[in-house]
Amino acid sequence: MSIRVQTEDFDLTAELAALRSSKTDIGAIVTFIGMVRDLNEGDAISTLTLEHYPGMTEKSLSDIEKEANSRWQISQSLIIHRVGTLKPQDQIVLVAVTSPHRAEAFAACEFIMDYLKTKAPFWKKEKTSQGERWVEAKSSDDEAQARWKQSD
Amino acid sequence: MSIRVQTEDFDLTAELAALRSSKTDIGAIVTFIGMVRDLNEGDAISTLTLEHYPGMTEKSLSDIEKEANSRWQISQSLIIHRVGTLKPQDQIVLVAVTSPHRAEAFAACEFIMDYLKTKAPFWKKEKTSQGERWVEAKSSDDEAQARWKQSD
Amino acid sequence: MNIKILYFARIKESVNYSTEDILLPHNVKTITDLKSYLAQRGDVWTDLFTTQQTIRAAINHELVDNTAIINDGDEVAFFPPVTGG
Amino acid sequence: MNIKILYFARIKESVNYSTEDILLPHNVKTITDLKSYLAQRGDVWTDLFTTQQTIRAAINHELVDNTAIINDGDEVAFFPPVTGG
Repeated sequence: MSIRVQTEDFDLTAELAALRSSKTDIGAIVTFIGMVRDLNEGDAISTLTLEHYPGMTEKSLSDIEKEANSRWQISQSLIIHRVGTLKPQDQIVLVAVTSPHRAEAFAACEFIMDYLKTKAPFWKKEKTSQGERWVEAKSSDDEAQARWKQSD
Repeated sequence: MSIRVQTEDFDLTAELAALRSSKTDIGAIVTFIGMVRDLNEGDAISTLTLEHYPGMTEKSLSDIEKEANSRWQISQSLIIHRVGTLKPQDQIVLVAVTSPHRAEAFAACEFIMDYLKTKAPFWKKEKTSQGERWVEAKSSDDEAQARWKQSD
Repeated sequence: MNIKILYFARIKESVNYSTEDILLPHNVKTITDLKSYLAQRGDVWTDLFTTQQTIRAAINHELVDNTAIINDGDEVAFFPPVTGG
Repeated sequence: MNIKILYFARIKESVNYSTEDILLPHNVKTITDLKSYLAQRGDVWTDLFTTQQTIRAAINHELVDNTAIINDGDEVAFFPPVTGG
């Protein structure tokens, strides 16, 4: 389990090579990459700036990884989230999960993204021709996260 | 939509760069990589050889991509499947799906893999210290595919 | 009618053929008929095409079931359940 | 008791503070109490901490609800709903 919060971009091939290097029981790798879209609510985006809460971010991502690890058979997982100022089509986030079984890798990767979207303390501010504005949270993200709730 | 059946390995970063180059409305990329496992049914694998049915393979993968495209909002998709003789931890298959929305990218990518596993004409033969043997189809793969059936 | 038959994987190894062009008698109209016809060749053919062993069939690159009709010039394929991915 | 308060994103810009160390009166025990206490500062503070605006709170890097108890030395944070990923 590994977590990084960084301003630098990441290279998927290199990250996956590192993730796989120590394991030989991997049958499946599922990865998610989130990118800056060129449009939001009809306006062209020139830049997107990500702020976060150092300390809580790492704790929150680590808690999400641990929860995924307790629910599914995961060999390795990696979360990289960028902060700072990005342009359209820049990579924002990488979640990679390896597992002996593909269904577990898919579920764990999607779970991590749905929780990250609603629990991890990141905030986006976008610059458009209309000026700067904070991105609003989406209720669809809350609904996506709520799907995973377990009844005790 | 793009399909390749090849003996050569593939590089994920390069494939995704090509996939993304023509589109600017992408918010999410989900990728699946399947790899040769080092063990199957308790025996160490020395090589895995993939046979396929040229012509039907391409048609079958193309039909699966089209079906995924009709069910979800996909910007681009790519399927690469290797054939020939591979070693443990070699990459076998890549499925990459880009979409404006992450839930659609996850669903389409997993759908393509579940259908590929049960519909596309590939067969695996593995070499172990016990000799060569054809890999048996798994009922869990049929069940994974059956989940996606739509009631009319 | 004339058709082409292809065999793959375990079945190809059993029959020791990968492909054949064959002239079918008039009473062979479906995949079931073709399996019975091939089973008459005896030995491994009988084992393969009359037992409960699962054999998948395709006509012209499309998966079909046993009731599918075969037409002149078709490419028919027999193979075990697929194991790619 | 003494605590540290951090503000993020839209809230940080509104109050024009990113962090403050503060000595709380004895009657401020929960997040709800702290919000009421901060609202007394007037202007933008009143707007932020008394309206229906959604504000998330964390204590020591853990998301909490309004009933959570604050202890001496805690790091409390206020921020809008998160929008990462």
